[in-house]
Amino acid sequence: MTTTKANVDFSHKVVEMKSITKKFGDFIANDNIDLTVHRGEVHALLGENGAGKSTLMNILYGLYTPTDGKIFIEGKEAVIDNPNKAIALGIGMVHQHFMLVPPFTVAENIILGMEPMKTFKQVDMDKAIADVKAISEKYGLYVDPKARVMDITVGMQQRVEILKALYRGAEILILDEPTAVLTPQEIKELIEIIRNLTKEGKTIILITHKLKEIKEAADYCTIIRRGKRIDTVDVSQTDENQLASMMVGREVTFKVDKNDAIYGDTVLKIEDLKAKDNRGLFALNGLDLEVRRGEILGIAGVDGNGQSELVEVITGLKKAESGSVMINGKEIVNTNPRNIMDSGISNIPEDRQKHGLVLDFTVSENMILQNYKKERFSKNGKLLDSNIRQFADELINKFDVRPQNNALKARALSGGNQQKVIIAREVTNDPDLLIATQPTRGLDVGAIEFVHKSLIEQRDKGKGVLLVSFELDEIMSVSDRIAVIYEGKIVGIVDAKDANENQLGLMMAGGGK
Amino acid sequence: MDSVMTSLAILLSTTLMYSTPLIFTSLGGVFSENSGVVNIGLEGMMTIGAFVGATVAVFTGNPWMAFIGAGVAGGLFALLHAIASISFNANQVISGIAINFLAPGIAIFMSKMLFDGSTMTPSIPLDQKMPRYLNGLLPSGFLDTVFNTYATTYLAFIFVAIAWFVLYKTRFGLRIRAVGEHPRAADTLGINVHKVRYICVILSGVLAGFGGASMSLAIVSTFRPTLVSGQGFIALAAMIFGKWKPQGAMLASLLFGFANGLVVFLGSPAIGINISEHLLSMIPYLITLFVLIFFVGQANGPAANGEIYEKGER
Amino acid sequence: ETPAEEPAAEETAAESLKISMVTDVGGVKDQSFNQSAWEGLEKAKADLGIEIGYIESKQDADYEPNLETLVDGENDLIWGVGFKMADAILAAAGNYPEQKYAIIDNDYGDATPDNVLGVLFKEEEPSYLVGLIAGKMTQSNKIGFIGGMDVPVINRFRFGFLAGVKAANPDAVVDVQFVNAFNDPAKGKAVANQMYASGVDIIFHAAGDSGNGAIEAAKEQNKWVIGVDRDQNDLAPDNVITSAVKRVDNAMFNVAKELKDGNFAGGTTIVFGLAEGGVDIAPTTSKNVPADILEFVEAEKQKIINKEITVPGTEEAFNSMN
Amino acid sequence: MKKFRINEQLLYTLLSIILGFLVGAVILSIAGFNPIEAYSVMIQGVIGKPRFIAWTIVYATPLILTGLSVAFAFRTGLFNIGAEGQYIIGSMAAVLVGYFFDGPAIIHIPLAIIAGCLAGALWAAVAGLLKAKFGINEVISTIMLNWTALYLSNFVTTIDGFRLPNSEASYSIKETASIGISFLKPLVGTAKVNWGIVIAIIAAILVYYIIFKTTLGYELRAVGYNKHAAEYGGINVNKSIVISMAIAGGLAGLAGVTQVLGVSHKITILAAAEGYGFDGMAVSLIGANSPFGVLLAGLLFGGLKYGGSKLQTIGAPPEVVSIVIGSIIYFIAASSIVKILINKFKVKGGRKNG
Ligand SMILES: Nc1ncnc2c1ncn2[C@@H]1O[C@H](COP(=O)(O)OP(=O)(O)OP(=O)(O)O)[C@@H](O)[C@H]1O
Ligand SMILES: Nc1ncnc2c1ncn2[C@@H]1O[C@H](COP(=O)(O)OP(=O)(O)OP(=O)(O)O)[C@@H](O)[C@H]1O
Ligand SMILES: [Mg+2]
Ligand SMILES: [Mg+2]
Repeated sequence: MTTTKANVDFSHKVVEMKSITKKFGDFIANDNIDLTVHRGEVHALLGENGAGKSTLMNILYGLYTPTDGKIFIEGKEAVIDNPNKAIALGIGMVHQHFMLVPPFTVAENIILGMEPMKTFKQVDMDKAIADVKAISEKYGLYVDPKARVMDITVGMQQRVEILKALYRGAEILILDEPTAVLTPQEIKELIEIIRNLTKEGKTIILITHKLKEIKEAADYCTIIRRGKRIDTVDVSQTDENQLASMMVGREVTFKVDKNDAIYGDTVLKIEDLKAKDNRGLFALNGLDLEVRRGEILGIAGVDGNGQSELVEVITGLKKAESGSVMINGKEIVNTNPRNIMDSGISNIPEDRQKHGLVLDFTVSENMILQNYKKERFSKNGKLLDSNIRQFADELINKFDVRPQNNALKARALSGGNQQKVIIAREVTNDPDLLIATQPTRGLDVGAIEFVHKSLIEQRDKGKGVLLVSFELDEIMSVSDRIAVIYEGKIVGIVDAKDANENQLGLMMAGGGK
Repeated sequence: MDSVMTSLAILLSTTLMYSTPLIFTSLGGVFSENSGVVNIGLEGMMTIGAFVGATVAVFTGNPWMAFIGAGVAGGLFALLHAIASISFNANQVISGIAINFLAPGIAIFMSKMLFDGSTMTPSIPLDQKMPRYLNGLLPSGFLDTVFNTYATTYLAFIFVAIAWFVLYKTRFGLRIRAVGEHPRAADTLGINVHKVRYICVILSGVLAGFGGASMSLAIVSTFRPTLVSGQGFIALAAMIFGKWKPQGAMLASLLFGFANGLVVFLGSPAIGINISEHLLSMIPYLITLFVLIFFVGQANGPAANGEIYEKGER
Repeated sequence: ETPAEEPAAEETAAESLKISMVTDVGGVKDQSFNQSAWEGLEKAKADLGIEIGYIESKQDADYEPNLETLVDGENDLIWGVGFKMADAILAAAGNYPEQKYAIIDNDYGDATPDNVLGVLFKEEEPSYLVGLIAGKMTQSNKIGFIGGMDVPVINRFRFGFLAGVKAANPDAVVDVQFVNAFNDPAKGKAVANQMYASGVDIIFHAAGDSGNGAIEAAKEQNKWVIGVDRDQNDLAPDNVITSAVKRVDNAMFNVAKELKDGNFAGGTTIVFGLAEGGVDIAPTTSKNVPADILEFVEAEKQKIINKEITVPGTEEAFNSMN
Repeated sequence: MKKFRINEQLLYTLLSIILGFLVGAVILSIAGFNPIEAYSVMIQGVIGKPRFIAWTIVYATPLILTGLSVAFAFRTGLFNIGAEGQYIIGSMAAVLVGYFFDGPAIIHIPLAIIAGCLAGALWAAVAGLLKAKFGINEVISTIMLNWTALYLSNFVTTIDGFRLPNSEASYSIKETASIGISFLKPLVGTAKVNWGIVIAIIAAILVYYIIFKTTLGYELRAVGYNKHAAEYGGINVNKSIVISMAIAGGLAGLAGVTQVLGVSHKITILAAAEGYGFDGMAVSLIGANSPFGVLLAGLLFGGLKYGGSKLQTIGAPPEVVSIVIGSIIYFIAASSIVKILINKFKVKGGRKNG
């Protein structure tokens, strides 16, 4: 699987970043970092959440100006103080958070800033579309130039991002966590694309938290911890454990430790559930599912097969067309979120900033989001401030939320700590059923370990856990049973111990059992 | 039949009269908000435009110079709004409200200084008002009643076409919309977000200034403190109503103008509806609400509308 | 210009009188009512050497504090310009029994305090005269009346006018429409346009600033219009054929003069009609109105002055006239 | 930590106020007036006598309440441009009850207050409902409702039996509905002091309490900040929007109530909005949307309005007041301008702390 460094031209240093330091106020995000990348190389950047990877790349792309240090491109010193300069130097970047204008078409997004023109400064859309078609064929990145970005899948959007860079003639391509939101299939395709690009002589800098991908795609890997460069290693000479311990500074276990499940009563029972998606098409087509106490049921599937709708219907955010959802034998379908929560369901939502938190609330206010009416937190409509703060402090301690300050706005926390707040709250609700959707997206290995432990803890307490994830590895290592969802139906359920990747992959693609 | 045509003609001409300032000003709103800057200050910018327009006309006797002066004045106050909300990260709503206190205050203050304590500018003679290019060219009757109107009305419609062209056909328009939807994306592609926003906000002030001048130089011939009274807010509403699009803003302005025409029409003794004129006066506002409920519904503006954009922040 | 609270003013107060006024929400130079009042005071300053001052109101709630500010400014007489100030003046008069007040357009009747002078105008009389002119000059026999709001003062203009038209030309019809605002010239213009389009050839407006829109319409369409309150011919010299003038300035000047002579008629209400020179038609009327009509109007005016004709000022009076 | 932030905010506000007055001074000097003289006339005119202070409070009362209305809506993520209309409707309802109802003051006053407050609340709830049900932006709907309220009030004023014959006004409320305070007369003379200010202070405390100390306030704020998360948390978003608008409207209605029961005692036919709602926006912004900030800002604004009219005694245009207020808001909006100025000052003073 490991790449062979076949395309690397060691005589040709494309990017040299020397002693880069970047301070945000008093905070040092990058501390004296060196980075050298050769032509045709895939160079991975690895580090915990907040280690400073994106910052370093934003500097290379001219979005941030370094506090100190020098950059050489093709051996020449370059002052890159805005993206235009980066683009002119052949640098392209695919950002961690997509930089696409949703209502614009694919072609419009790609040409934006470098538009082909007609008279009267008109945009020549015909030429734009032709140009896009041409480069998309050249690199095998097929897209529909006329489709609106908001209507296409995340994987497609990823391609649009890459095409954007290529359209600008990028020779050096920075990919910041490109796989965080992709399905396994899409990830495979992306790695293929990366290989093709290096064959064309392009240079890739790849940021990812997934060690497996580094092993598969990268030639070299630079590890950053707390803003400092720890080391640069030849990927073929290291294994995942070494990478991980360099990154966090301690040993990390990948194996999820858990005992066998002790199955209890059925806690969630779904029968013949039908629901429409936002476009009015049926996303759930008569889905049946059962979750028992004491198990983690993983839902495996490619994004867009009804996972979001399933969770939304269970939690009451979406109305079902028909069917039944029972919790502990009680029908809850099409009631309201409050009633459903009170019936014993907790939910770790997919989009933590949109659904999970009120970013402008303090940590303690967020900790009581569904429970503010409980006796402990309010009396006759009056909030009991000191109880609330005390509760928040308990959770902050127990779940190791950092910094330990209940009065801080949730906005001020890092992504990983935001996720901890949500988990702390949902788990402490002591639900009969805990739903977790993509609970580790974008988190580093340390944080992932924590999340997985929390889920298993719930299971061991005799709760049912419903885990929805697009990452097959996660599903396979954490779940007890795995249900595969395809086109709004469960197409098969297997015991995790008997599951293998190929079989699941086949089922996820609609193939037989 | 004849009286029906007359009524219709009058209704149309009143519609055009009322719509003109709204079209200009709501177009201003379209530019500003498509670039992501909320402009509650349109009312103030209109007021200063109306005042400067009338004043320049009094001193120069040249309506076009007056009109341009009004645009410049509106643009200057928009520049204030831009400086605060783009360069200094001000809350755009607050900055706009500040403009709504400043601009009318300065207009009236200056009027008193220039015109011997009067809050009203002297009346401009007919031949120094905005020209009516079709005056005398049309046979009297329907055509004359409807189309023998001020150049500003025609200009307003021309501006709608230009605005549509700029926003949806040109490079600049693409960039405006990109900046309003996702400024950071635009920034990463080397588009100068602040520059685009400055241009759009200033443009919005210029257009609002034109809107004000189209009142003080065409509909009437003086500035007075109550001249604008709320039109800027109506234009803001028209822009939202028109879903942030030039053609939508125009249609909403026309609807509003038409509803106002209807009030005049229904109030005429010839119609003989015996309803309190106070109730009649509610019509435009109620019609707007009903149209919103039954035909328009939810309207979402540009995604980044109202958000501060700081380079190098996330 | 007129320091109200300076001690210097106090010293000279013995010899020189001081009169100030509170405007209604229009502002002092509104090219209308308030301005006319102020011109009266300016004349008093020029001719009688009286100190003058004013304070503008921005909203109804300002009247009382503004009147009080003038009390603090040691005025010999304080004017309230406009009937909207009636309650405020009454209250102030009770609070400051030593202070003299006067009010334009209000009559407290028997309840008039001794320190208050009411001033009323017979708006219906000049309206009658301009109605005569309109009745004589119309060619289409369709005449328009545009009122600001359906309120008593405006109805005095309206029914006086209707009576005049009827007297001069029983065949003429008068379209009446209200703008429903005194400060909406755009609507005034729209209403006027509509009237002209429907065949009306002369419009009389009693609509304050909204009426300026009617004058604008007349200018554009080259039709006739009749002004109100002051001689509005300057706004459209070829189109404003006459105006129903309310000489607020004369009234204020007269009262100032009386005050100076020690004849302040507190506790009463003075009514200014044609006979008293408090109302009239505009001097510029002769520019656009033929001499024979002017003669006729002059004759009628004398009849009113001689009380041979009583002009109706309300709907009831108008209806009972037949 | 938190305390420091509040102080910082206060510092910026105070500096903005000073800068606003400086701008006014520049304008006055350009126009040929001595700004020191002008401002001393204003200040004298506001605090020179107990009666002046009383008038300032009378002016401030409705502004505090409309300010609270706007601030409350802001806090819950809504922009209430409609305080103007809610004020009008509140006034109208209070006068209707004040005139038509017969009974002892102890019943009459509360009844009139509740009527006005409720009417304002219902009027605003319409905008809330339109937003919740049809997604109609409250900015548009409240603008439309403002004008509708104005004409509705005018219409009601002209109804036979309510309109004072031969006038543009309604009948006055009965004495039993008046909230005037007479026992202060020896101190404040003729100023129309009334219990409105007490109502405003109670309202400010209540608003503070509701927003920060109750589950209702928690819900409303959650919806204001992030309606999606609120919905996830089981909060009924649509209901919250309606309640929020209704409370804001009730406060603006209350502003109308205090004005008619305490000062004007009647409603009149209005040619245009009188600006209580729009001034309320300014008050809310100067007061940083905090209930107690609004209280102080209302007093400042009331003082500026009342003192500003006295500028005319030296012939200076009172529009300076609008310019001063506009500048203050401008500097508050662009507080980073003020921050830069502070830092310059600090560097000069050699007290720079990193
Ligand atoms: N604009 C900014 N202002 C202040 N601090 C910032 C800014 N951008 C980043 N930081 C801080 O710098 C540190 C590094 O952030 P960066 O985004 O580079 O992390 P990262 O390594 O990309 O993390 P992740 O894996 O979560 O994407 C973090 O602590 C972050 O909070
Ligand atoms: N075009 C505009 N001009 C001025 N202010 C606006 C405009 N649009 C919105 N606002 C203000 O911004 C706030 C947010 O607007 P909006 O009501 O569209 O948000 P939302 O309800 O969160 O969005 P949506 O329901 O569309 O998802 C409003 O409450 C209002 O204060
Ligand atoms: Mg991150
Ligand atoms: Mg990152």
